[in-house]
Amino acid sequence: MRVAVQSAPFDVGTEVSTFTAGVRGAGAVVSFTGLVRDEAGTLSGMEIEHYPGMTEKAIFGIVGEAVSRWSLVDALVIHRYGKLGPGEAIMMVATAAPHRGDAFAAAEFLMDYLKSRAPFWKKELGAGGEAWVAAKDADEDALKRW
Amino acid sequence: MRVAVQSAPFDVGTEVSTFTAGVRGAGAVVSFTGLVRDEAGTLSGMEIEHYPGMTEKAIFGIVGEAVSRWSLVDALVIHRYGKLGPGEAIMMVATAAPHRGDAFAAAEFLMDYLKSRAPFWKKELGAGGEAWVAAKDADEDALKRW
Amino acid sequence: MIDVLYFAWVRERIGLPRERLETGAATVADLVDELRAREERYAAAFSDLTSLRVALDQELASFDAPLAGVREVAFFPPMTGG
Amino acid sequence: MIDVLYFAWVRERIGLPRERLETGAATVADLVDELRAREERYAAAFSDLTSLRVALDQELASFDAPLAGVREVAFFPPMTGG
Repeated sequence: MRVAVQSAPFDVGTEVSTFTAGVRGAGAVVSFTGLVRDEAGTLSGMEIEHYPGMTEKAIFGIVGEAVSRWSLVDALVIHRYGKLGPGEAIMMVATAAPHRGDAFAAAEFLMDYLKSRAPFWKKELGAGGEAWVAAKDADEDALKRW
Repeated sequence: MRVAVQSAPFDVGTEVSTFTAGVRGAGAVVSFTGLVRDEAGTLSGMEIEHYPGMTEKAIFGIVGEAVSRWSLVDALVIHRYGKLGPGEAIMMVATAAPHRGDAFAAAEFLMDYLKSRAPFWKKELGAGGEAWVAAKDADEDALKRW
Repeated sequence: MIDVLYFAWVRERIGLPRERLETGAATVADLVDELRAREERYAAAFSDLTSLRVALDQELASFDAPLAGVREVAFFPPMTGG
Repeated sequence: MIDVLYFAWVRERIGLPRERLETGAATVADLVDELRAREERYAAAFSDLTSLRVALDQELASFDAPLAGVREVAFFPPMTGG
């Protein structure tokens, strides 16, 4: 299991490649990557604030919960903070399991919890100024299915 | 949209990287990779037979269905045939969408349909001989949720 | 004339991947009956239709589908891709 | 003495990321009342508690949680990670 909270960019392909190469006994690997959407050129970037210390703790807790619920061979979470440009990867999760059902469910679970329970706050930077991204009721509701 | 049915190995990291770099307007990229499980060293490999012509047609049909059901920016399917060693990637799908729900749902849908509706047949090669992999009822049942 | 294709263990049991046949069969089921009557290996391959699938011109079909106008019939076990 | 941290628009509204306070507050809600009474910018930041979350020693908590033994309190809007 690996959790990285970093300001440095990461290469999604390299991470997926390294993760996949390391999972002995897995039949299924799922990855999710969250990107800064390029809203028809209106967004000049994003700034992500986080709560050092609590962030790592919260993510380890979420990953531990996933490992206890599903039959996982491995799991990976990388999440950036600081300034990001349009199209850049904000974060990724990867899960490896003997069968696809577990890999998919664990990846979706991790994403739903990272959205609403890991202490990150996104601010959109645009031509018209900057604005904190509001939490969506749908994201909070997504937690209820687990 | 890209569909590749090939005997040549492919590099998961490179494919995810290229796919992710090309998806303008997406906020979410999901990838799934199916690997030859290394069953505690008992499996010497796998041989995959397919139905040339129908395979491509079936996969394009499945991808078309996914595109009509979810808001996708792009989708990719790569599936190998022929002989594969333990740990090798059998196939992958990738989906890109503005939001994560669509990317996850479309990737799971593609996987469920590829499992039971694309004309591939797996044979496990082991120390004790070879055996065709039997279709699972669970895989047929998985289609009912869509 | 119709092309008949066999895949996976159906191919192995019958002993060939494809053949060209002259048939007057009206439906897939009629064609299966003709094949079963030919030789023991066909009877063995087609002994349990619930474990078989059929495609007509590369589209999945049912065993009661008509063969009129069809150029290619394929028989195979349930698919195991992914 | 307790460390109080602010994040995102709470930090911006109050104008500082953290401060060290002497407080006799028994619960988070009591501490919020103390802060609101200090200055207008605090009153503004804490005007609607339903739009705020609180963590005690880096664990999410509720506003009626006791502060006994707590070293670090953090106030922030609902999280928007992922």
